[in-house]
Amino acid sequence: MKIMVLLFGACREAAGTHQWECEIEAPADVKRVFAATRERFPELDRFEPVALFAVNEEHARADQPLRDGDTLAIFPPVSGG
Amino acid sequence: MKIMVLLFGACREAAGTHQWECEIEAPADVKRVFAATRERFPELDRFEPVALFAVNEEHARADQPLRDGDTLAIFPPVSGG
Amino acid sequence: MTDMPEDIFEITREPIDKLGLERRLLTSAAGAMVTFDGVVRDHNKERRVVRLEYEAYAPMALKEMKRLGAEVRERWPEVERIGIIHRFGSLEISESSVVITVTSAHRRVAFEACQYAIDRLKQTVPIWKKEIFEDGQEWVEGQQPSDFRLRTSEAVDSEPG
Amino acid sequence: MTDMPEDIFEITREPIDKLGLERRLLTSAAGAMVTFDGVVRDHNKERRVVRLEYEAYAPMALKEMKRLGAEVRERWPEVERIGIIHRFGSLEISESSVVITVTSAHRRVAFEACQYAIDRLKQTVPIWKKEIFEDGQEWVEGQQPSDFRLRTSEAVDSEPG
Repeated sequence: MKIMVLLFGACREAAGTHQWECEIEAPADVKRVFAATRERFPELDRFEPVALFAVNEEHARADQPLRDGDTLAIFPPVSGG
Repeated sequence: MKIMVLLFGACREAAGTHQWECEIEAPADVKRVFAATRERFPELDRFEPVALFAVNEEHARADQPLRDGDTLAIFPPVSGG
Repeated sequence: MTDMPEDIFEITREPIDKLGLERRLLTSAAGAMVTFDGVVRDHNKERRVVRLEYEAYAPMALKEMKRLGAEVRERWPEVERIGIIHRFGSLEISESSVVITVTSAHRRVAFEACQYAIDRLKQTVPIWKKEIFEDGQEWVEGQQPSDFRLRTSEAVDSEPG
Repeated sequence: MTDMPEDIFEITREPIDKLGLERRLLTSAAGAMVTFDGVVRDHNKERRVVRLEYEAYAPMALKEMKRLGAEVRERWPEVERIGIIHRFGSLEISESSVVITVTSAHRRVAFEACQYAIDRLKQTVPIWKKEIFEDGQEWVEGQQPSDFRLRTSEAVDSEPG
């Protein structure tokens, strides 16, 4: 299955890209795709303890299952305002 | 001695005037001039329990002494804002 | 009572220039600006209000507004700027009667100081308002101040009427 | 998540039209309007800031702002209107990054709801800022959210790196 992965803020900057398409075998969840993303962009390893996630534009926990075609956003804690 | 008495808000409206000059024998304090003012404008009697005062543009208590030429303002609790 | 030269205290018959007030108060050290805008609403306790009439003891009101500004700065030294403009005269629905703006580096101080300022203004600044209804009018009753400086009625009460 | 049609939620690259926002939110039932304006300040922890760069996950940020508005209305049913505009892109000193306006009949609700909204926005709305100093740049570190909905790191921690 294919997951569109979006990166934001310091994660985007560290990876050097805003997005990539992750091919992964089902069943997958957020943390497996995050692991695959870190494998592809080892610069993201340092975000492992702090990263937050969103699936299809909704905040999500690391154990949330993913379906083919989902969009997973990976980002550091927000700092807007 | 002469005290300039100013009336505001519902006190002004009840008395039908914004100010009057009160002639009173020394020594005088706020409550004596207030009493003289109520004598002159009996419509002010109903404000006796609630009225507040200012002497020369500063909040004042009823027992504050007055000097010739002072300005005494008499008014209900404020309701600005 | 010393007022900081950059703070703004005004009492005016003209409509309040809120944006202008905010612009004049905004400094490069400010990270937060909180503004309270008191506007005339169309009802009070289920009764329809047509307009409000504000009466001020103008010179004393200005003094008290400056005193309030100094008091705010004493309580919150982190306040960057404070500005208070109160209007008087006849005000239509949705017109501003008072605008208070506080700036500071961080938002918490600006919120607290601004809320304190309007709470306090309603106790100490000599301004009165009358509600004009479709079928009558009525002075709004202010609260007896809790502040010792302003509490005078005990002394009066002890005198014969 | 239902957003009240009269509330305003926007995310924009353009300067925020604060006065316009306030005008659009002002209804005749409102007696109090409280506005928080977050502006870029020229320093952070003693270090001189030249400008800020805001990055947003725009469609999700808009959803979260609407959700926040609904949450505010649930907590404070007396809120008359709420509006939130967040800007992104490059912002100079004293420019507004976010403006939140709340109106209500009485001031207490407007103050509380406005302060809650900015506190919450800083936890839930996916926007990030980078400080540009004279001699470098640095992402501002956000707080780990206290909200269970957002807390995810435990689960990640339990996996081998």
